[in-house]
Amino acid sequence: MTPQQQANAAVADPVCTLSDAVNQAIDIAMEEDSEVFCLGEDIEDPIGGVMKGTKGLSTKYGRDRVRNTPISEQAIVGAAIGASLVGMRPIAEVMLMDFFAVAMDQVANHAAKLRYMSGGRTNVPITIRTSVGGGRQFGAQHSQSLEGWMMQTPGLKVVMPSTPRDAKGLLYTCIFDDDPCIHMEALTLLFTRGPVPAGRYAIPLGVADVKRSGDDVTLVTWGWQVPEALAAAEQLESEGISTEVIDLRTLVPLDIDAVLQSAERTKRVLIVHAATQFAGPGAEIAAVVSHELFGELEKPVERMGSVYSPIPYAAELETLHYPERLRIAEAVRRLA
Amino acid sequence: MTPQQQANAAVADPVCTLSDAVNQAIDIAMEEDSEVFCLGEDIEDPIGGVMKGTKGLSTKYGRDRVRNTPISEQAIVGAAIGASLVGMRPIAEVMLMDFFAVAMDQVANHAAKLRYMSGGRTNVPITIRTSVGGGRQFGAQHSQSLEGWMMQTPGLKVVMPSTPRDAKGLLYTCIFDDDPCIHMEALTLLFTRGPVPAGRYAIPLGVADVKRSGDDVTLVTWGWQVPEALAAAEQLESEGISTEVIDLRTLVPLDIDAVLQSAERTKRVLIVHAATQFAGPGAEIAAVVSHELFGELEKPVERMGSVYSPIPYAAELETLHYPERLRIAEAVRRLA
Amino acid sequence: MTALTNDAALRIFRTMTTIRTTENRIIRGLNSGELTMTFYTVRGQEAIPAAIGEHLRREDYMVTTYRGMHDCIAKGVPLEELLAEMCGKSTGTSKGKGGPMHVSDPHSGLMVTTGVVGGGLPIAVGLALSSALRGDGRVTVVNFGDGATSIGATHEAVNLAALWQVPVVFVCQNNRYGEHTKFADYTRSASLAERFATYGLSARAVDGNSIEAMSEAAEAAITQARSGGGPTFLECMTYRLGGHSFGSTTEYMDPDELARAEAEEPVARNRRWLVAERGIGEDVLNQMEAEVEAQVESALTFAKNSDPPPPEELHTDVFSTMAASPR
Amino acid sequence: MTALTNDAALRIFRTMTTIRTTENRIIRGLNSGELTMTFYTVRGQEAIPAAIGEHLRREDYMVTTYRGMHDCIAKGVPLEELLAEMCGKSTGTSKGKGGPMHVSDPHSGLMVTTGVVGGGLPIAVGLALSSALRGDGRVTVVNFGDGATSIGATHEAVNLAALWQVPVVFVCQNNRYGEHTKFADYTRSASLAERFATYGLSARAVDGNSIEAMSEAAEAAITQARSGGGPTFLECMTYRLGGHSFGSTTEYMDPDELARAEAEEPVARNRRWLVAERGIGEDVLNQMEAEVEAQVESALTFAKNSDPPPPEELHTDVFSTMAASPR
Ligand SMILES: Cc1ncc(C[n+]2csc(CCOP(=O)(O)OP(=O)(O)O)c2C)c(N)n1
Ligand SMILES: Cc1ncc(C[n+]2csc(CCOP(=O)(O)OP(=O)(O)O)c2C)c(N)n1
Ligand SMILES: [Mg+2]
Ligand SMILES: [Mg+2]
Repeated sequence: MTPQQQANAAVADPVCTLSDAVNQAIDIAMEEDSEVFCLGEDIEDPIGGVMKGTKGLSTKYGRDRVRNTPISEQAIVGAAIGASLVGMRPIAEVMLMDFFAVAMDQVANHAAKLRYMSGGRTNVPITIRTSVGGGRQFGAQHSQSLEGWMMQTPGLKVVMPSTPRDAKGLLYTCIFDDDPCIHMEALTLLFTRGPVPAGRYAIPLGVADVKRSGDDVTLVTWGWQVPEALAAAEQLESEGISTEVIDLRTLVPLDIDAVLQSAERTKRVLIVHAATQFAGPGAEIAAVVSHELFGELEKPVERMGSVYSPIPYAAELETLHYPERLRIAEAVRRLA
Repeated sequence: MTPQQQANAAVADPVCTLSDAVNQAIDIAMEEDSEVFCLGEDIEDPIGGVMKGTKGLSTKYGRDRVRNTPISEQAIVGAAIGASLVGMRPIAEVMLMDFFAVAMDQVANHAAKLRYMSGGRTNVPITIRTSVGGGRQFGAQHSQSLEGWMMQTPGLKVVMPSTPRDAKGLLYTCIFDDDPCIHMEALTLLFTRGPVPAGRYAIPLGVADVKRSGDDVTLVTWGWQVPEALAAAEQLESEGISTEVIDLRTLVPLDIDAVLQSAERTKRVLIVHAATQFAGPGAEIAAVVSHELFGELEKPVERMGSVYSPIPYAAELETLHYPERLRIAEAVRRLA
Repeated sequence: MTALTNDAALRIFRTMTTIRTTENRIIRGLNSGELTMTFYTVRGQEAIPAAIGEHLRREDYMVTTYRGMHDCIAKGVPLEELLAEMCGKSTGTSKGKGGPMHVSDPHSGLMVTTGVVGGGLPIAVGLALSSALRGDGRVTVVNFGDGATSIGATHEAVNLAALWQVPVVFVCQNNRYGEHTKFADYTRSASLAERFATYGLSARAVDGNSIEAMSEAAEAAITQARSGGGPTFLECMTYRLGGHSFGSTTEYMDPDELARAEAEEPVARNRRWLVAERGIGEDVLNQMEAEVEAQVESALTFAKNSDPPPPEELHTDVFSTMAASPR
Repeated sequence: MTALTNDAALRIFRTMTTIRTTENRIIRGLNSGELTMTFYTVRGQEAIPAAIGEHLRREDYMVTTYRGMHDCIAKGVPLEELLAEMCGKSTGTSKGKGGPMHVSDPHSGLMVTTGVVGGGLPIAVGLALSSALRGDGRVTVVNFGDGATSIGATHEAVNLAALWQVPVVFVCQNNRYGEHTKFADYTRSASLAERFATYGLSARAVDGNSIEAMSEAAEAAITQARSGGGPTFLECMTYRLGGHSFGSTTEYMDPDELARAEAEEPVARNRRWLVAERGIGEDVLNQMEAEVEAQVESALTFAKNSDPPPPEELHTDVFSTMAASPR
């Protein structure tokens, strides 16, 4: 769907949470293709996943196709890889993205590389769903946004929706994509509601979405920073600053063209993300924009990622750790 | 030592391999402080480490202080962390950097965070030594340069020497540093020889070294790309292009001031590294240089990292995968 | 092995009472909205660390998990600092920067609390290794759940500890669940003690809800470790008397089994035992309980009245000497 | 269980001969400078995959490691393509992009070769799971070394396979060494079969150098898996008759033990057995050996004469449809 179509559809679409939207995408995919199955910790009913992504699905499709695992992330991801090598379409759940650290060998050394290492004789059509903490006082080991590790690992597709609608369409695409996809679901967004078209639809990977049009400054972001950016833009509008908010939606493939087109117009770019700013995803975007629009920008490209530190627990510090609407607005003002 | 002192010293210094230099640093540290010990796979004599980093040391200091482990990277790094929490100074060896993927939980969720998570009550003065493949036809799982993962993990210091002299001084500093240090030892450099001062000396972390002075282009690099860059610079000199080669030596702390100072002069910057270019370490450097020297550069900052793909085995492809002297020289020519 | 004296049994029971009272008080605060934090119940598991604590020295090391409030209390982390940390206050063990899942207090030997399942075991082996190398006679105890036995780190650590014969005690608090999954639904192993015995270390199952049994097992394991006899794996049989964390459901738990476990819950059960088998007077227990109640209340007041960490704290403790920025 | 026929024994021995001949030819090429590659000896371990291969079907799956040339040959990876891959040629199984450590050939069921110790086991459980879900009756065999039992992934995978009862056979090729470290120097476990039995799956140790014993054990495990009887852990006792990889030393190996193992090396030993116990004529064996010799030479010639991959191949096979660049 184009943004316009989406906007039109939104009026009529039923409203649900991002978690429900995820659930719908899985449900539709499982209904459509008996080779789709889910595995992960506590994903069976009655829990249906600690974030409810698979709620009801083990009851509907049976415990063969929605199966609990031991606490064994290496085995979870590895088993998904194995089944996918012969054409199945496993959806693995890693409860929180921080626990990718336990499974990085399967993710980076196997899932990402097996197509290349086999000269294309095999491929790994898995989807790994994972919750991304942050903003909930979960502390240093349950709040990390690790898309940067994934981006630096050639062979992985990296997806992070910011709305229920995007989540459903992107996850559906991931499930039937022939490459390993990491689907990051932000905890702060999982239970926010939004319009979601009924039935089956797919949103292509690698296509950014302009969540708000504007002329003065281009604000590039994704995931749970999108609502923060939109809130900042809203505030700035009243001050006469027009901000374009681009939601990248997928980090790999990266829709840099969308960013460049907007930046050519506004000549001012701010990149905002929850991942660590230093050596983070924004650095790539800033480097490319600075390179491609050399001599054409009014101001240097600005970045606002999270502070260079582990994530603090106390709410008073955590608020300062991640970008948030007030500081985002200030940064835009400095640019405009 | 300043570069000048180093240059002076070089005349008289005995020559040895980078692996020998590593060995000397460990030997001196163990001699000096009984709380320094080593653990890792096959590090005891008669092997003394598959790259000989600990050769002779189990014989000299006993198998208590230079101890073999099972093939258990999580346990190796974890055990090092534990002993370091109470003030010991463990040197853990992870045979190849690719295997960090197996131990990332201990590295990123524990070593990097325990100081912060404990509000400074504990710290993790470990050194993890690891070999970095590349350029040796070791294939996709034995050739990765993963400093980018480390840089994106707040709390880790990241070191990659390019000469025997630097290796000895930097590793010595790592061992006695109060934070977790990753010491990356490039396979292609391990058995190249260079002058190494006898006895004890330390090179501070976070201080780049100008390996060759020049006026036209600033070439920023580290690790096994340094000799490639120097070879390119040598060739370019004969063509009348003067290249300054900055060896960062440590990625965290990052001596961005050294880069900026040189770039202010040359107004042309090329960053070269063996890690993947996309979202790689060079992106951070490019983003900062573009930001800080906005409007002052003659040309956009250029990056040359490895190709976005797993690492191919065939020599014919591997040569094209990583930057090398000829393509580096071409890139400098385009900039100059 | 020394027989368990009444004094020792009472000390253990007092620790259990402190743990239970603290938990009850926190739950009350969470229910009323007075407090907000992630809280992992330790109800039903009090006897395990209480008995272990009795046989540890202050300088011994302990490692635990998110579900570790009982372990922290038993190891002697000051209640004020513990509660302040759980509330995210600057007076907490980590100045409020760690939170309930990351309590560290080297002063009392509580070295690490980790939120990653299995993450603590390799670290504990390293702590024990330091004691072996230094010959300092300390013992390391590492606590973890039954579910943690499925993860790789656990196996690597146990194998390494057995190989090196370092003074560590692996305390598996088998509360029969990993989050929402029952033991039999994540492994076909009949017994964890049996499984881990095959690594070549002492391993046994013990009634983790009995002061007497736990104390005996803990003393044996700790004494063995301290005297150079090598590590032990203790499978401490217990039961998680509530949902995984505060606010989570229990619908997946067998209600009959839960009711039976509740009827045999360790605080009441061991209180009955102290009275019936050890001849401890009700008055003694009542007075102790009142003292504990007051202590807990005062500690919580301290925590509540403390300030949150100041903004500067965001950037400190990343590295030893540098500012937080890596450049 | 069917008795091992002479025909079957001869087929197994022919596979062993192919493996040995290929290795000898490679070593000759490496020594003379005719070839360059990283090479992990399989000398001494030939009987294990040869016997297993006899009981597998083409459509069954196999996973192996860097030390997996014997497994690849036994599973039926065409020798030409295998050698071409090891030489980095475009005619190789991976067009020369994988190399000796990353041979994949789904046509013959050789699904993954990994260079990460333990990395293959979880993947094998997933392959077996696909068969359980699809009911396709296939069996997955995963090969790994004794040293790999120390790493976390191995334990996670075995536990999961036992829990799910998927049709997988874990083939631990216990050649007594992990790189330069002896079995007893990395674990106190007395027996790996014993250790892994505690996960609730069939587990046994077998003489991996005997065609007869290996064939019996392989058939039992594969039949059990195929008929829904669940996974098996086979500890195949063997001996690595050389250094870890081509060019590495053996100074840390006990020379007497090595000499004894060499005297009982499986190709000569099983050849003697075929002649003495099975009445196979020397002429039959000699002719077979000559045939194999010719085959190997011709496959190597094919590999040597093939072209390296063209530069475009650098960028293909990263993703399904996109160019290599992520943007
Ligand atoms: C590596 C990892 N995977 C998953 C989780 C999420 N998680 C938190 S607690 C828990 C259950 C642990 O069960 P058990 O080890 O029995 O400990 P208990 O909670 O019962 O004390 C899980 C799966 C985690 N913290 N770490
Ligand atoms: C995770 C990991 N750690 C270390 C290595 C380096 N390494 C390669 S082979 C090997 C020894 C493996 O021993 P074993 O499992 O017995 O297999 P074998 O080589 O004897 O067949 C080691 C340590 C590796 N490849 N992967
Ligand atoms: Mg439990
Ligand atoms: Mg071996």
